[in-house]
Amino acid sequence: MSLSTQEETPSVRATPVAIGRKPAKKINRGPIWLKPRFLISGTIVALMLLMAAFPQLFAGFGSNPAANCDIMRTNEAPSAEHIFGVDIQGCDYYTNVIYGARASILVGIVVTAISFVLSAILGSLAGFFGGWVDTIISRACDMAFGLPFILAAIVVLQLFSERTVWTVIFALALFSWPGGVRFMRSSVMEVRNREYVQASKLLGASNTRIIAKHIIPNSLTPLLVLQTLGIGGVISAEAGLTFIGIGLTPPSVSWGLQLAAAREYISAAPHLLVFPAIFLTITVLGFVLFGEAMRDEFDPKGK
Amino acid sequence: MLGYTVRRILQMVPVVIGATFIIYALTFLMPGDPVAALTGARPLPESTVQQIRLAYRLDDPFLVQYGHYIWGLVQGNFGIDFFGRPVLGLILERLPVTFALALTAWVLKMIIGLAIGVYGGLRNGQAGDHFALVFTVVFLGIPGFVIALGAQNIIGVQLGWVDPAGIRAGWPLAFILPALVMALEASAGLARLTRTSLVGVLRAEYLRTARAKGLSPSRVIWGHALRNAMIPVVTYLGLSLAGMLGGAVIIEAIFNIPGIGGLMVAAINNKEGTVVVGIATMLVLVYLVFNLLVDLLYGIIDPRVRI
Amino acid sequence: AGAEGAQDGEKKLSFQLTEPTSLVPHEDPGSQVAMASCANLMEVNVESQELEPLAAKSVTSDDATTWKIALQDGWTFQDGAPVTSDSFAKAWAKTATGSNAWQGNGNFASFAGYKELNPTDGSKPTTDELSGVKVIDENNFEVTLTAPNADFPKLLSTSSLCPLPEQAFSDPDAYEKNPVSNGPYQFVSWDHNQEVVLEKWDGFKGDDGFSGGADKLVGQIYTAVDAAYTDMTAQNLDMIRNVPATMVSKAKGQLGEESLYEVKTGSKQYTLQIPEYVKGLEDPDLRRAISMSIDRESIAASLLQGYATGSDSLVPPSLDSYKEGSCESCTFDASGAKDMLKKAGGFDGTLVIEHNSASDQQLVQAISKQIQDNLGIKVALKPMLGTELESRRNNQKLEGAVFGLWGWSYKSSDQYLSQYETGGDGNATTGYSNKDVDKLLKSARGEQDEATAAQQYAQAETLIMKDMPSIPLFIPTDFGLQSKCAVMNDAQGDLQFYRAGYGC
Amino acid sequence: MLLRVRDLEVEFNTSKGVATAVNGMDFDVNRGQALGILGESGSGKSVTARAIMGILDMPPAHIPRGQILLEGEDLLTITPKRHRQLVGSRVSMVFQDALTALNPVHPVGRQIGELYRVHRGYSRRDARAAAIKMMAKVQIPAAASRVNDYPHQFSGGMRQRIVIAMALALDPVLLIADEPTTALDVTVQAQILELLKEQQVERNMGLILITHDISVVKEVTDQVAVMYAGRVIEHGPTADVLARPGHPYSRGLAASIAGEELKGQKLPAIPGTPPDLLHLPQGCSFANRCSFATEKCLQEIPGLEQIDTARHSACFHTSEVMAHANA
Amino acid sequence: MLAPLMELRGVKQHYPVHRHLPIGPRNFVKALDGVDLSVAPAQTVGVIGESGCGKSTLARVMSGLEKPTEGKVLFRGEDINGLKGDERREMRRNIQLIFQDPYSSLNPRMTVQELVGEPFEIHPEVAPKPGRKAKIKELLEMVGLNPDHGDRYPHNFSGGQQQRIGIARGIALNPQMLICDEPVSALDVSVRAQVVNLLDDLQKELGLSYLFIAHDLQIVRHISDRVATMYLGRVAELGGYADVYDATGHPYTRALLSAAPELRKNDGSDRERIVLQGDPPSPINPPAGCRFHTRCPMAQAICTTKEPELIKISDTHVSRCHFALDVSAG
Ligand SMILES: Nc1ncnc2c1ncn2[C@@H]1O[C@H](COP(=O)(O)OP(=O)(O)OP(=O)(O)O)[C@@H](O)[C@H]1O
Ligand SMILES: Nc1ncnc2c1ncn2[C@@H]1O[C@H](COP(=O)(O)OP(=O)(O)OP(=O)(O)O)[C@@H](O)[C@H]1O
Ligand SMILES: [Mg+2]
Ligand SMILES: [Mg+2]
Repeated sequence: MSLSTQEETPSVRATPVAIGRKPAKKINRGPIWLKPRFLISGTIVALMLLMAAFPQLFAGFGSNPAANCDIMRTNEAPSAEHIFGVDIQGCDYYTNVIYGARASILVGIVVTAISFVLSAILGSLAGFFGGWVDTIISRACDMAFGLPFILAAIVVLQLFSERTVWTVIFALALFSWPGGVRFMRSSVMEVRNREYVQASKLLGASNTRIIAKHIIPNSLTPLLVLQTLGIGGVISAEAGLTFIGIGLTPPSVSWGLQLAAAREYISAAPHLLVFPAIFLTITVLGFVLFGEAMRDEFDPKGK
Repeated sequence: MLGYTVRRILQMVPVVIGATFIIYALTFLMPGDPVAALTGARPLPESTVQQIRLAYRLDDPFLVQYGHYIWGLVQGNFGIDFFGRPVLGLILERLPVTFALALTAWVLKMIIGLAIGVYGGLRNGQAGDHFALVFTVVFLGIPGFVIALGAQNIIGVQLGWVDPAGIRAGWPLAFILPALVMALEASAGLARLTRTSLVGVLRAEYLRTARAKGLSPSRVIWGHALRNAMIPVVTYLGLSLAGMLGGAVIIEAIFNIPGIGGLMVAAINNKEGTVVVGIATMLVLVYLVFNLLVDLLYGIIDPRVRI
Repeated sequence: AGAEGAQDGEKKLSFQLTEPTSLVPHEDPGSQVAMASCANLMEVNVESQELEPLAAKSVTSDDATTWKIALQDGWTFQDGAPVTSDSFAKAWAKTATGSNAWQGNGNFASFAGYKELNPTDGSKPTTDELSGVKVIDENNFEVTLTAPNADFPKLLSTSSLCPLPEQAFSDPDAYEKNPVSNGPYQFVSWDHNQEVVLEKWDGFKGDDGFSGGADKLVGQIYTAVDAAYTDMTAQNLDMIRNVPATMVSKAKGQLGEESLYEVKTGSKQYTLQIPEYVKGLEDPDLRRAISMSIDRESIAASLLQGYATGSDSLVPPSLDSYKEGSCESCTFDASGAKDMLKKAGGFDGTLVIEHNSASDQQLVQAISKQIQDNLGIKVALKPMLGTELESRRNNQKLEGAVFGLWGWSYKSSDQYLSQYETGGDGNATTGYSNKDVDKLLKSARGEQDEATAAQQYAQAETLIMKDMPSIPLFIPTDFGLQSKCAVMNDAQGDLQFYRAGYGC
Repeated sequence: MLLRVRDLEVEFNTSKGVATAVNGMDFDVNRGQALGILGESGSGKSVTARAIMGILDMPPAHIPRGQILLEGEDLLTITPKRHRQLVGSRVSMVFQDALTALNPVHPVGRQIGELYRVHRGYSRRDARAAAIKMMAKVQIPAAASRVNDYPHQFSGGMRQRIVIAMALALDPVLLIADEPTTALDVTVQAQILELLKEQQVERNMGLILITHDISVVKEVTDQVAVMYAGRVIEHGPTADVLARPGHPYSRGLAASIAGEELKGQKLPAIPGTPPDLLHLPQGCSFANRCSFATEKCLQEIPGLEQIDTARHSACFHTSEVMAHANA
Repeated sequence: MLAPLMELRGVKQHYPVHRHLPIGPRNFVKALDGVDLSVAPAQTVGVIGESGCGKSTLARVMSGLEKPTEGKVLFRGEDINGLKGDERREMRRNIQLIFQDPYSSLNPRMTVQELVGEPFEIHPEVAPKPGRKAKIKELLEMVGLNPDHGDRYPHNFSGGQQQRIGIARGIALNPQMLICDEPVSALDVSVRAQVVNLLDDLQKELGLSYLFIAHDLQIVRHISDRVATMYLGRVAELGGYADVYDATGHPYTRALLSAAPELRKNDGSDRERIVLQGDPPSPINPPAGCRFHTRCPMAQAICTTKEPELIKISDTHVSRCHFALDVSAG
């Protein structure tokens, strides 16, 4: 065997290697916030959050959605004056739909936050300590898993006659944690056995320090990402519960309530269904996409 | 395997007791008087109320009531409702309907979700993948009842392809539409999971081996990738069937399907503790059994798992 | 189903039904199946719209306390067993026995001997017979009431007072599964949660006015009226009743004008009752102010789509005792209401309105909004489950006004006004007590002359109205929906499916 | 010439930019010859092997230029169908980690037999019989009874034997072994190397043995190519190259073996770390770790030049390096 | 011989095998099954053996991460598992462990500075807050890292550099005993030498003792004063490095050494290759008699029945083989 002749060997490159490359082939993915999916979903989420926090900014008829009503104009179709039409009570529907964002988003975010905190705490305890702590928490998870989410929420909601946003949050949060706990638990168990945790133990670090410095920071991000993905689902669940009449009750304003009320007017006043449905869908979509984008970015397992 | 099964069954006992306890406590705490529901607008005479309260131990302390309930349950007795009908009978009357619905939805979901997931996974990062994502997420985003109402009106009423409500047409005709709605809503998660799993498997070393053996792409995918990609999916699928049993409430209401969900809601509205707890117990049992079956199945499709 | 049925040459009608708890009328008296299958002693003849004897040859009394009942000769149950006095006496005794927990129980409260069957201390009754019912022979028996009640024949038309054949007592379980009665339709099958099938019984001896036109009736079971409506638009259902106003206008567009059946006799009324025991709302002027602040006409025209009228009396206009405008403060007058509020010394608490969360949300919201806007007082809604509302009513735990829809079981002023009689039916809710009213109502009830009775009822109403324990709101127009083949009929305001004619 | 690789370049699109994993790779293998490819982690050894087998994930990988000639056919330009005919039968590969290289859910017999079924159209039964024969050939005890076992039921050494059986099943002319013993214990490592060498001689195959273990190369191969940062920097007869390295990197590698004579002294180490493939330096990629480096090395990339009858080196200072070694 | 710094006496570590039901006999993985070993101050003891023979378990037990099921781990004559309070902290400071995989032994969310500073946060008495920055800097320089890179994260470093970070953490508290569980196995050949040299330097400078576990027999020979061979949870042979490598007294060690081509002289003439057949038996049910007899090329009848004692070959050299002296003699 002989190796190639001089001509065939790679020529000496006088130019820096990087320059000869065709830039077209370069897939520069850039920072995460520049990616289209992230950008779109982020904008939706930000807009909806703003709407939930300061509906006055968007609403057409001042700060009270129940002002400017005329019962005689009930269910009027959209017009220049009322761009989303008029609702059953004769109030401006646009204002109402804008105000509906608050309940939905509040429920979505608070329930997710509660379940996040619960999952983080219970999951860490179960994963870190194992033994009977783990057994108890795992069995509790089984219980909460075994009870169908919607049915359990219905039972809880029926404890309250007047159901405000907080009642709904309570009911949804009560059974929304087991998934997160399991996730956190396995992720903590994984981190717990990593060598850097043992290394820290060897240095004589206390359990508190190990949990706070090593376990939590390394297992929380995946959970956070998972939970972001869940916000959309919670918003949807609230609307569904309200729709079958066991979610929010008036005088709360929410998209679920609006949709529930609109059901009887599907053909007579379709705008009642269409507008909150669009808002709800876009919001859920926004949060789900946002969660997906986050997951793709931060969760190595999802890749 | 036997030891494993026995251990798992033993583990179920506290879960069932705990779950029924929670539900029992919740129904006990619910405001309102169960007897009131029985009587309608005109109140029953005090004496009759008294008789009923006595017959159903409504005045006993909570724990005593619960103890009686569990004791009955151990003997296979789910109790009777306020109209004297055995609760187990009521549940068994409805459970097959919900089961048919959930199973149909589950199968449809499996077809849709797996197809989209596999498609997306194979087109990882390309346009097709994004399309698959958008498709599933849109159905995830639109609340189920909106899809349900739309489908009912368009396919059921305007096109008249299937009955829009009720199950007179029997299985599968009467179940297809509601099941499809449920399936569309639920297929997003499955599609995502399948996609992720498949993408992971496609990167696995043994697929390189398969390709290095000169196998055709289709053989690589069908023969080597999919079975491995299905391993995590099976768990999810199994548990989601149990979940669908309880999650069909809204769909059942819209399509007038006399399933367990409707019974549960009615029972809750009437504060019929025995029925509510009976259903919850049943569903928890179904969930646990499915959970076990899935884990046993897991051991079959993944030879590495020893149980 | 209707259209298809016609092609087979079979006169079949389907109707909306909720899953019955039982097919035995005494256990589930509201069931349309029970009504179709049982021939009561008295029934409303839909042709004459009058209450006439059906299974009874005659029902008479001198003092309105002791009633003599003679049965038709030769009537039998659908299985051929004769209908005898015992068929009634035993059925009634069983229903009146509290420990059986049959829903029809309450209808026997006015019978002598009822107390013995329903001991309040929880002990077992010492007898199983209702002493107020005396069997004289096969075809004659006598009922004694604890107080005179001229409405007794009307009570006889309710399902709880149906007869039961011997089998119902000897083998109750079998009877539950396959009930046999004496009415125009007989039971064929019950596919749980799906449908109940009834068939016309050839042996029924009553007039056409007591029966219907269909050979076969199918009660299709729905959990919600929406689903039933959807099914109707898909031509799978012939009849729906208790149609909400919104659905009426929807149906008008989708199913056509001819699908609507308007019940001529208004038998229901929306009210806002203000229990006497609620603190802060005792002042009749305050109540009047509230009443005046509600623009009934606007709400009726808009929310209720015109399918209701404002109410100005404690009884609906279809009753003889009705006097137009007996409620003076039932007309909308925003400024008058304010003045009235001032007269009452203002109101600085919160007016709580409790209502059933399952229904009428929009209506209550509109009302509360008007009170709030027109009086400038705070109004809070308190929606809750039916069971909870019921127990709050019965246990006098209400915290404010209660919004409700009241209807009669048979056409009588007593059905509306006894709520205001001390210890009367429904009085737990209002807690209203007025000796003069009690006296008037008692005497009216015992009065067999209808005109006199009506007058006394009217007097009582005037007295009650002074204290405004209840704010009359609307008389809704009751609608049924019917397919091309169904020709609906009502009996004094009660829409009963089996009375429908077959029109194809 | 069995295999001739010319000017092969492989790039990866990564989130941070384009990484050049293989950068102008040239080498040849003849029948009956064992070529060792030596180089440190990340130098592009596996990528080269995968490029030959056509099992790179594209994307993110792509091959902007180069030729891979197997018995005269360019594997980069032939039809996929032809490629599949060659790969697995004419040229095959043994992977580093046998546990991950075997499909966990299929019995090993089936995985071996699949080759016969796909390439030779054997019936199920014949394929099984052939698989058992092959398993016996690589010294799996009681092969017939283990043919239905799953990969995880075998020990590491046996798994690697199975992978080898799979690679040898169709009598390839060229076998590429990518670090076949790195995951194994020393005792088992010896068994596997023995087996490979024996089979290579018996079948007169070409063998490419990829490793970063000099002693393995020494043991098994007759030619060696030393890679650094994506290119071959030295090439020649194994004993010769290791005894008298012509490139400072090979020299460093050869010296870093802790020979007995060094006991109590410092081990000769190569200072520094390999370059970032995303930002290869302008000149010689080894220059920043090289004690011979001059200004020229920082500016220009040295080509692979002939330094002896059968030896090539890519260094401007080869003669100095060799002189140093001799001293 | 000096008084040992650390000593293992009859150490056993048995892990229970998971069972589904609490019935029937319990099984144990006998990862360590009676190990005696001592390490003198400033001495390096190398440990070699096949995968699964219990080397890592030994490291964990010795470092105090795990409490042995039986036997004692003595540090300066005291059982480390009996220590409490300050004594325990003191022991913790003095015994450190370096892991095989440099990356996974560093918390990816901490900067190098934080990582190297963590020991001081736990033991502030070693480096009080004021001077800590300088101390960290000094440590980084000592292990050959650029102190200016202190704010970088582990993934910004190469494997060799990561292992240096690990070593910096290990020596931060001035320990007396450093246990290295395959510290160079994951590193490239060219980097291996760097790390080995570093460890060597540190020993000279700080007077550390090492327990050095590795697969690379050459490196073990290079760095060790004494070498132990382990087989199935037991020490098979123990002696000075030259004893073990050149006057091997156990057939297993012989097989190990012969399997490593790098130990042979270039002409390949000095050692005949012994290829061991089969795999090591399960540590749950080790074979009766001599544990190695199932694979031993020299096994005799006695080996299947009688477990050999540690046989003294020379003052510094013992072997657990009935024929140790014969083997050693060649
Ligand atoms: N899929 C990929 N995406 C991006 N870069 C890759 C990919 N596969 C390999 N590389 C890069 O290509 C370079 C060469 O990798 P390769 O696997 O050939 O190294 P190697 O020499 O085999 O190393 P080792 O001895 O560790 O196996 C590495 O720097 C690696 O980061
Ligand atoms: N926590 C544990 N529980 C159960 N068994 C264990 C545990 N840790 C180790 N083992 C078992 O103990 C035996 C020895 O393991 P150990 O990790 O000490 O081996 P090793 O010699 O370090 O191997 P390697 O060279 O592969 O690192 C193995 O069979 C292992 O499976
Ligand atoms: Mg490699
Ligand atoms: Mg180890």
